[in-house]
This record gives sequence, structure tokens and C-alpha cells, in this order.
Amino acid sequence: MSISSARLVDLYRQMLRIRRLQERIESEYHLDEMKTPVHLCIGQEAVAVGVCAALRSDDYIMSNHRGHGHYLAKGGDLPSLVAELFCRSTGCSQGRGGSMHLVDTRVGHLGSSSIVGGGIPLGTGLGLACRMQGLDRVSAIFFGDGAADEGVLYESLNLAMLKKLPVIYVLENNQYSVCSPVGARHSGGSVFHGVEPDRLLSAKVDGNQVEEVLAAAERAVARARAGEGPSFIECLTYRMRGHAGAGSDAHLGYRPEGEIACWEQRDPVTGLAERLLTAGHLDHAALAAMDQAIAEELDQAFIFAKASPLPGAEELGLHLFSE
Amino acid sequence: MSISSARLVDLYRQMLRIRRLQERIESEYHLDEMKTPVHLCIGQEAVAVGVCAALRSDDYIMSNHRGHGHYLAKGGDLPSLVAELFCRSTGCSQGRGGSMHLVDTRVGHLGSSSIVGGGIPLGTGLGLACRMQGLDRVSAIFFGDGAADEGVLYESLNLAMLKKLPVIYVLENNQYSVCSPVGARHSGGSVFHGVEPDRLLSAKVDGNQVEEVLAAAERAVARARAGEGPSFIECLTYRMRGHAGAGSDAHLGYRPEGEIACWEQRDPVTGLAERLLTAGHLDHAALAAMDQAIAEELDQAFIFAKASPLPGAEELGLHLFSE
Amino acid sequence: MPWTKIKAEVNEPDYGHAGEGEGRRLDYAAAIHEALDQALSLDPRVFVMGQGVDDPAGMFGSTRDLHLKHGRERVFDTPLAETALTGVAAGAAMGGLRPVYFHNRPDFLFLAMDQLVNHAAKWSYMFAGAVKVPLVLWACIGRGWGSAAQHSQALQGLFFHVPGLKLVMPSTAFDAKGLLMAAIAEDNPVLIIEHRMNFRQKGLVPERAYTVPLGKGALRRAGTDVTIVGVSQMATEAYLAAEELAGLGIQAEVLDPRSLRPLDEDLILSSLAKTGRLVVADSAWKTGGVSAEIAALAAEKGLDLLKAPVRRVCCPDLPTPAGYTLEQAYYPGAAQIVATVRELLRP
Amino acid sequence: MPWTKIKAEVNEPDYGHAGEGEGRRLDYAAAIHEALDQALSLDPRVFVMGQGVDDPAGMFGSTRDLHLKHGRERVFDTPLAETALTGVAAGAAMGGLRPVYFHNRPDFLFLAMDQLVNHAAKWSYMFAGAVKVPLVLWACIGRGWGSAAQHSQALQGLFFHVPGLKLVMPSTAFDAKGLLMAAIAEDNPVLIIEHRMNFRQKGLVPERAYTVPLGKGALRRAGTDVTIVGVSQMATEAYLAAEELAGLGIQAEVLDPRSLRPLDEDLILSSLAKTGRLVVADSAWKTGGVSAEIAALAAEKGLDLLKAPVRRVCCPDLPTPAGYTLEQAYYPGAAQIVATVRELLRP
Ligand SMILES: Cc1ncc(C[n+]2csc(CCOP(=O)(O)OP(=O)(O)O)c2C)c(N)n1
Ligand SMILES: Cc1ncc(C[n+]2csc(CCOP(=O)(O)OP(=O)(O)O)c2C)c(N)n1
Ligand SMILES: [Mg+2]
Ligand SMILES: [Mg+2]
Repeated sequence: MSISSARLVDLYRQMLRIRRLQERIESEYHLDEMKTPVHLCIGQEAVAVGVCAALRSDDYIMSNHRGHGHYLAKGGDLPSLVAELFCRSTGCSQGRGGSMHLVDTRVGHLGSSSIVGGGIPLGTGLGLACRMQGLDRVSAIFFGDGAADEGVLYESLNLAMLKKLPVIYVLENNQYSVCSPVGARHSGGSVFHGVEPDRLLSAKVDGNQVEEVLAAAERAVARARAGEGPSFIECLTYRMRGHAGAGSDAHLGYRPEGEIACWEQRDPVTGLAERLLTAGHLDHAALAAMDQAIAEELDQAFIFAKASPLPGAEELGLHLFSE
Repeated sequence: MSISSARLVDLYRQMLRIRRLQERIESEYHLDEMKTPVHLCIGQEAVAVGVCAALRSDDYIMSNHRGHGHYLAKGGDLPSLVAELFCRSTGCSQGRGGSMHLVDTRVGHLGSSSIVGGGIPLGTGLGLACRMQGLDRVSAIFFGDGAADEGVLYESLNLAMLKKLPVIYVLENNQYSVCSPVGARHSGGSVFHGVEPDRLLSAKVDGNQVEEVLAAAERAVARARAGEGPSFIECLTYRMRGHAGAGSDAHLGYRPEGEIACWEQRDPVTGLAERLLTAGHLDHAALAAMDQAIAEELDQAFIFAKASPLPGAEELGLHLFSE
Repeated sequence: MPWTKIKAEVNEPDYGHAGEGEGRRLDYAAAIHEALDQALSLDPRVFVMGQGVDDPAGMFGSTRDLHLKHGRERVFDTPLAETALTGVAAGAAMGGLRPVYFHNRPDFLFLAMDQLVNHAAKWSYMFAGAVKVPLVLWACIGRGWGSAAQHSQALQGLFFHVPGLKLVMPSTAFDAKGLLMAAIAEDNPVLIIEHRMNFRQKGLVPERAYTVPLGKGALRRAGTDVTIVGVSQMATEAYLAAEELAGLGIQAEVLDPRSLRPLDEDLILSSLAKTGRLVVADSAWKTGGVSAEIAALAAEKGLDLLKAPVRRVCCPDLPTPAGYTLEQAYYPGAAQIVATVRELLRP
Repeated sequence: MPWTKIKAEVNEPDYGHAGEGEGRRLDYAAAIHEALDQALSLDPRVFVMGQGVDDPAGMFGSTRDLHLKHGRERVFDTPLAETALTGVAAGAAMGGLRPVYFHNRPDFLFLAMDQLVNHAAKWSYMFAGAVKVPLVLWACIGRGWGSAAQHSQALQGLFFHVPGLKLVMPSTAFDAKGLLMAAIAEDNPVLIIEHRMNFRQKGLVPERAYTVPLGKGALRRAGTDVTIVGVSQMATEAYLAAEELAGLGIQAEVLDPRSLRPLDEDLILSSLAKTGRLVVADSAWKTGGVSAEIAALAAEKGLDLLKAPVRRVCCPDLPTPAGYTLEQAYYPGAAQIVATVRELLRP
């Protein structure tokens, strides 16, 4: 199945938008106005965009601490995200969640957990809810290679396979959990790739190639909607920045010499731009215009956020319970 | 590797001893003097005996709620076990543990958890302790198919594979967790059988054939002592009695018609007796003598237990902490 | 008597509460069963899950055969994977359903805590109410017959500390049904901790679907000399103690909070205003448990009312021993409450 | 200020404790680091594990580069698998080693609870002392900079309730080192909960290996008008409050329990005998927390001493919000303690 040029351009635009937001956060983070730990997803944009492009707006996603890309790719409201980073009342979580706890229920984004692996069973439960309500929705769960250490993945996958739930497990293998390389935590590749295909559709894709991610996600979605069960898609990718906060962490020395540079060559955003240019789907002027439009959108979002009110002490006790 | 006739006879004697103890408990349980929930292992004797026969006395085991067989096979003291069932001060846990919490540190039995799966990481930690202390001991962990549902198995196996720990994971697949058949809880066979052999030596054996269990355990032990890493041995077996308490639970109707009868044909104890008779390793007289000796040993153990003092209220607070 | 042989053999005390006389006398388990049955019938979003809910024992009878009536899609067994399954239930709740997840014993809830406390209990607050989590968790305290340290814990003291979680502990069949129906109707996570000893009782239970509001305690017996707050099964023990104390000329007022979170503080404080003395009886460990908070309530908001030190009757701060002689020394009951009250009132 | 930028910039208050003047002034993290370094040097059974212990941040500096000195076999990173790894640590302890397992934040301990509470804390009792579990777990409360609901919980109230577990919460560098060394020397499971705000401090720490006994609280400041018990970082806040109160003519006595389980009840009761007033300040939720037990202690064993109601200064019963304006409203500190004491002493 080949992707139309218009669609590819749109995927690119989405990835670029996520990238530019991360960069904008980086450039402003030192001002200490966003008083929330940010986990940037620079280098991983193709995973979020590729998966969400296969989803409908009423499908669910479950996100994690590194969730800006998931939120935007699923169609989450940009100004509300930025306002959340500034801890404003207009933030998507009204300043209660911060960067790690985004939500936009209008587009099926039901929240994110900053407990590593915590979202995996929740997203599985969303799949169960779809099934039990007779909806043909699917639930996609984003989690990292660190989360793949957690037993809750094993338990959740077992249930999803047992009940053939419409759940797509998206392992964003960016090869690190904080400073800990995947090889220091896993004895080898994921055991779930060894499961029989009729129980679990498993795939390993280049997570920096949005076309590959999308293709795998579309297969998974089709399978899920057909009631055939869950999928497990491992997207190999790379975190270009530090675990949290802004900027490179190359100076910390936990990554092998040259690794970052090597992955810069495989940048999902610039790589796709080149492919689009080469294929003639876009020219430099169109690229620049796109960048300009995104910059303006970001300007507006940041202006909105900074001008928004801060929640006051009197709001502290609200929402402990849904009434 | 063939097993000597003397050894096979000894394995048989051990299995018979476990069986007879279970039967003795069954016959007395209705008297309500053993005020502790018993989980009998009738039908599963070959697993405990086959695995422990491959172990040295200073190797560790970690047991579970269905642990009478593990305890005896590892060389645990019989009278102390029986006294524990009668909640006496002379019990192996001084009446604090009951049937589900046996211990005999002299023979490397460091306890048992009645939290399903709870012993799996503990036994893994024992393997780590062996490794770090430069001992060539191994740690064997007994757990059921219900425990295999728990994520702690995935987490523990990953660590053991990562660090090549001398741990043997013994899955006693008796096909039920209480009344719940394995097929209602697992989507299929264990995913760990799919792991590359250099990471994990995995085997499926007939858990009712002690020779098969022993052979697999010996391979696993050799591998562990050689520092080559963990093994995962699935022993297919069957629980002939109810989940807890005494007697058959056929009347409950959760097992398919004829299933119990079918497994009676595969009884590990009588099956082995027949093989020994056929091979001429034992004759009927020897069998009877063996049975008689065991009966006497059991008589003594029950007399000892019933004559032992009950712990008094003044002992209640002891042992909260090791001093 | 082995766990499995516990039968409803005694009538619960006649607390003479208004409006409840209308019911039939039901086993405690039957009351829970009826609540589930009615909730399943009335609300298609409700479902019941848990290891063994569809087995012949059916959670001590509470869920027995519900799968036959309501279908295996809505009443289903689960793998033994308490961590994930709690999250799955919470996720299903976020997705619009109303799961009731049976956990058998509270001891196993330790595996559920991350999903329950870090997730279900925080989701509403963390996302400013955007997503609600109408989740019911149920677990039943084991006791006796050598249940021992890992199968008999009364863990209300832990869950009681968690904001975002409602905590219910009934002691009568009427409340068991009504509180469960209220919990299922709640838009927030509710943990119901039952007590195995309650299942020995029969009580009057109306057939109709009704709810008992969370946060409203019950006055089980009026008195003037001392207030006894009994948590869960200790409410029954407190009542029995009060009857005995009456024979000694001591009029004890007995309160059953029924739900611990929210806690009916007014009920306790207004009783204290009458009696000036407080004994808190809990089926759990003493230090840092529910009994501590109720004692603290008195020290904070009722100090002027107190004529005597607060007393607590709880399990000692020890894991539960298996042996019955040790169990006997371990578990407090009516006798300990009587002794404590008498000591408190000794002139 | 982002988490990662917290530096030891202030000297902790000079409590003038005897014998401790000998030390050098060390960052709080350096004190912990020294304890680990010495324990690793002195006892071959000791090892350190945890997600990130060998990374450049090294648990806020507490474990930094220990793997280089003591080898990667004894100081090692772990998978993110808190449930099993806690059991692995406990199992290693049963096998004769002395693990120190760093958990970063208490929030993640929910995943460790089954192994910690159902297993490590019960093994000695359940097997009548046949097997001991000399296990140290360490976690550090996050606070501020939008840590939010899942990264800032102060969970002492939960672990405090568990028999078989010792619970330590230092507030000075001296104690952080001495209590950690005591915990490592213990034959039983000990949980140390640190507070991130303590890491802003420097204190006097002797170079020698020493232990601070578990169960002995510290008198941080003598006073006659009110006793303030400050748990963990709130001990420092209580001291600052007391200094301010002194300016208002109020002499507050400040106690730092240091270890919560065992709790130094005598210290609290004898102070109460002097002052007749009690304020408990805890960095955690109020309902059912440590503060409740300390208040209950007063109501039970110190009622005659009380001249005024007990007061508690705690976090409100809410998940922690991310936003700084909400955080400001959420966290109590010296100012709230001052206000509470003044209200209590208002004639
Ligand atoms: C249960 C749990 N343990 C530890 C942490 C601390 N922590 C936060 S993010 C993170 C790294 C997770 O790695 P991964 O899942 O690969 O996601 P990535 O950050 O690479 O996107 C860790 C260890 C946590 N939040 N939750
Ligand atoms: C964590 C946990 N969940 C549930 C239980 C209740 N329970 C006790 S034994 C048992 C069955 C376990 O099945 P399996 O592991 O196959 O062992 P088997 O009884 O078949 O030997 C269950 C569910 C428990 N003890 N621990
Ligand atoms: Mg990662
Ligand atoms: Mg089984």
C-alpha cells in the first residue's frame, strides 16, 4: 500500500509541528517559566505521527511522560498543551498535570501516566471497553523500552491476546531509560516477537521512517477492528536530547562516542523532507511556508499560554472526585 | 544419561512418601485438628522429586502454597512439617506459618510464599546471592500455571537472563488455578519457550515422569553451575484433588468429564511402580516393605506432632524482627 | 472451621433501624449477590470480573452463577495478574463502563496498588475532571483457620490514607447490598473491604434496589457512658460488647462508620459530646491505622469533650500467625472491648 | 528550579548537638554517599542496586561513581521492574547479602509493596526467625517544579502501618549518614524515605563510620510552650518556625523522630509533659497518616498532659498538583506551623 503524496506531506507537516514545538520549548525553558519537567520527543516524531495517522479521532490512545508528540499527533489542542506547560488554568489539565499529564478527551486522548508502564493496562482496559460496548474503536498505547521492563506489559499482553482485544502496543524503543541503555536492562530482544502471529501480530519497524510506522499501524488497526486481536509494534528510534529538560546531554558521557551524530543522519523529520523534495512532492518554498505557518501557530499558542490566568489557591481542592 | 536402578528406586520411595503423607493428611483432615488450609500435591510428586534430585543439599529452593512435596523432596524434616500442620511449637515454622509456609534452612529450603508468584523474585534473588558470593549453588523455584500469569515472572526471568543467574524456574503446570483452567487465563503456551536457547534453556517435560523431570533438571543445574544462565522447565502435570482441603472435587463440575480418570492412568507414583516392577528393579514384597516403613515414619511424625505443645499467647510477639 | 465451610448461621444483631424491617432475612453473601444481580440488570455498563467470580465457590457465594444469568462477557474470570487487571478495570471505567473487580483477599491488593493509587485515584484530579473512573474494587478479609500472614490482612489503614479513593466496610447484610449499589453508582473509585466473619450472618434485606450513601455512619445502639466506634466486623463485636456492658450497668453507644472515607466525623463527635469517652475497635493493626485517625479526630476536634483517654482495641502490630492458639491471642473481639471499656470507666 | 538543579546551598540549622561538632560540613548527598562508600568498604555483603545508581546523576549524587570504586558487580543498575527487583533484593538478603535498593521516588514503591510488605516484612515472623532479611530500601520524596501527582508523594503514612518494617526519615546530613549505616547494619528490612528538599542543605558530618540508632528521636530545640513534632523535612521547617515564634515570645520545643518505626514515644510524651501542647507537622497527607498516630498517642497516653487540642500541619488530602501556584497552596511549611501555634496559644 503506497501513501499518497498529499498524505505524506501532511504527515511531514505534523512531524515538523511536533519538532518545532519541542524546539520552542527548548529555547524558552531556561527562562524557568515552564515549571514542569519536560521530556522532549525530538527524534521520535515519526512514531507518534505514524501510529496516530492510522487511527480515527474516536480511537483511543494512552500516552506517557514523553507525550507531546502523541498528544499533537492524535489531534490534541496545541494552545491547551502549551498552557499546561505554563501551568495555567487554560491548560488541558488546568495546570494540575504539567507536561507529563496531558489529556484531550475530544480526540480520544484519555490521559498519560508518568509511572513508567502505568498506561499499558489502562490502554488495554480501553480496548476492553471498546469490545464490550460493541464499538469498532481501537486503543493504541505508547510506551518506552524502559516500560517494556515492567511485568505489567506481560500481564496486559496476555489478557489482550486471550480476549483478542483491539489494542495496539507501540514500543518506542529509543534505546535508553534515562541514562540506562536497553542492553543493561534487557537480556535481548523482546520475547513478544516470538509469539505466534495468530496470537499477536508483532512487527519491528524503523521508527524513524513514518511510512514504515504507518504501514505497520494500519495493519494493526485493521486486525483490531476485525476483532482479530492485539498487535505489538516495536519502533526503533532514538532520543536526541537529554532524558528530561532542554538541550543535549552528550556531555554526560553515557552514550557511546558518535552515537548521536549517527542518529542525526537518520533524523525522521529532515529525512522525510529530503524524500519529499526528491520525489517532488514539496519544494523548498512550500517547506518554508509550512515552517512559517507552524511558527505563527506556535507564537499564538505561547502568547495565549502566557496571557492565561494561573490557577488560584481556591481551586486547589477541585476535581478530587468527579461529581 | 540413564538413571541407575538404585537411584530410581530411591526417587520412587521419595514420591511414595510424599503421596502417603498427603493421603494421611486427607484421612485425618476431617477431624479439624489440622487447622490450616492444606493444598495437597497428589499427582504432582514427580515434579518436586525430579527437580530436587538434581540439587545438592546446599542449593536453594523457593516453594509455594502447594509445598509439601517440595519440602520433603529437598530433605525437609518430616515431623517438623506435620507438627506445623498441627500448629505446634515444634513445627518447622513454630506454628506461625501453617501448611503454606514451610521452611527448613538446613537443607536450603528458605521458605514459601502463599502469594501466588511471590516466591519467583525471591528465588531469583537467592540465585543472585549465590553468584555474588562466588558459590556454585543454584536456586530452583517452584510455581504454578496460575503464577505464570503474574508479571513478576517476566521481570524475574529478564533479570536472570540478563545476569545469567543460576536459577531454575520450574513451572508446575497442573492446568488449573483453583477452578480456573489454564486456557481461561493464558492465550496459549508460555512465551518463554520462544526465547533463544542461549538466553534461556527452556524445556517442556511430562511432569508425571520423574525420569524426564530429573533429566531436564540436571541439564538446567549443569548449565547454572557453569555460569551459563537460567532455565525454564515446564512440567505438565495434574492436580488430582481439590484446590485446597481434602478429597476430590469432581462434584464441583469445573473439570471436563473423564479428565480426572484420564490422569489417573498417568499417575506418577503408580506409573513408576509399574516401570520398576517391569524392569525388575523392585518386587511386590519390596514395595510393600517400603510402604510399611513409610507408614511407620508417618505414624511417628503424627504422634510427635500431636504430642507437641501448642504455642502460647506469650509467644505471640516473638520473631517480628530478627535480633 | 475451614474457610470454605463458613455458613451464614447467625442472625445479625437486631439494630432496630427504621425502614429496614421490610426486608427478607438473607445470608450476607446473598445480599451482595443481589446487589450485583440488580446492578447488572439495571445498568448495561456494569460488569463483574475477578479470579474465580465464575467458579463454583463464586467469591464465597457473592458472585455465584451470575455469569449464567448475565453472560460470560459481563461476568468473567481473569488471569492472576492483579497489577495489570486493576489497570484494565480502571481503563475500562475510563472508557465508559462500570467494572466491579473482585480481588478475594486484601493481601493481593498490594499488587494492585500502583494502578489503584497512582492511577485510578489520581486520574480525576490530575486531569481536572476530564476523565472519570467509576471503578469498584472488592476484597474480603480472611480470618482464622490458619489463614496466616499473607491471607488475613485487614488493610483498610493503608487505603484509608489515599486521597481520591472512597473506602467502604459494611457490617450488615443491609449495608453490604446498599453500599455496594452506591459504590457501583459512584463516578469515582471505591474500594469495598468485606470481612469474612460477616458471612456468618443473616440480615434483613429489602428486595428492591436501594443505596446506602457513602459517608453516613450508623448508630447501632444508643448509650451515654462511652462511645465505641467499631470498624467493619468490629462493629458487630462492639454491639455484642455493649449488650454485655449493659448487664454491668454501662450504657455504651455503638457507631458503625460503614464508610471510612468519607468518614462521618459528625456522628462520632456528636456521640462523644454525649458520652465523653471513646473506644475505637478495628479489625486491623493499631499503629497508623484507621483507629489512629479516629483517635486523632477526638484529640483535635473533641478534646474538650473527652473525660478519659481514648482507647483502641486492634490487632497487635504483628503479621497474623497461622496457629489457632496464636490466632486466639491475636484477634480482639467483644471480650477485649468489654475489658477496655470497664478499665476506662473504673472509678 | 528544576529537580536536577537542586544544590546544597544552605547550612542546616545549628542544632548544637553534642559530639557532632567534630564533623566536616558536607552536602546532604555527600553524607549519604559516604555512608554507602564506608558500608561497601567495611562489609563485603553490602551491595547497591537501583535504576540509575550508576548513572551520571547517581541518585541526586548519593551513589555517584560508587560503581567505579566498588565495581559494577556491587553497584549496579537494574531494569525498571520494581516488583520483581524488590523481591530479588529481599531474596539476596535471605541468601546472606545486604542489599541497598534505591528506588528514586516513593511513588514507585507501590510496585514494590507486595514484595516489601507481603514478603520481606513478614519472613522473619512467618518462619519464626529461621530466615532474616537485612534489606534496605531507599526512596526520595520529590517536591516542586511540577513533580505532580505521580512524582511527589510522601508515602510514610502507608509504610508506617506495616509491622515488620522499620521506617527511617532523616532531616540532617549527620542523621542521613548515621541512620543509613544503622539501617545497613540491621538484620531486618528498613525503608528510608528521604526528602528532596533535604538535599539543599549542608551539615556537619564526622568522617568516621558511625550509626544513629533507629528508634531514638532528637530534640532539636528546647521549649516550654508547645511541642512541635516535625517529620522528615518538616523537622527543619518546625525549627525555622520555632525560631520565628521565639521572636514572638513563644518557646517551642522541636522534636525530630528521625525514625518513625520504631517511634520514640517517650521523647514525645516527656516533651508534652513539659509543654502541654502538640503540633504535628508532616510532609504527607493528613488523614490516616503518621500525624494521626502521633495525635492518637497524645489522646491515649498523654491526655492528662494536654492543655489544648492537638493540631496537625500536613498536606491537604489531595494528589499533588503540578502547577506552581497550586503547589504553593498545597505544601505547608514554617509559616503554616507558626500560624497554627499562634492560633493554639491565642489566649
Ligand atoms: C515505575 C517507574 N519507575 C521509574 C520511573 C522514573 N523514570 C521516569 S521516565 C524513566 C525512563 C523510562 O524509559 P522509557 O520507558 O524507555 O521511556 P523514555 O524516557 O525513553 O521515553 C524513568 C526510569 C518512573 N517514572 N516510573
Ligand atoms: C497474588 C495472589 N492472587 C490470588 C491468590 C489466591 N490463590 C491462592 S492459590 C491460587 C491458585 C494458584 O494456581 P497455581 O499457581 O497454578 O498453583 P496451584 O494451586 O495450581 O498449585 C490462587 C488463585 C493468591 N494466593 N495470591
Ligand atoms: Mg526509552
Ligand atoms: Mg495450577
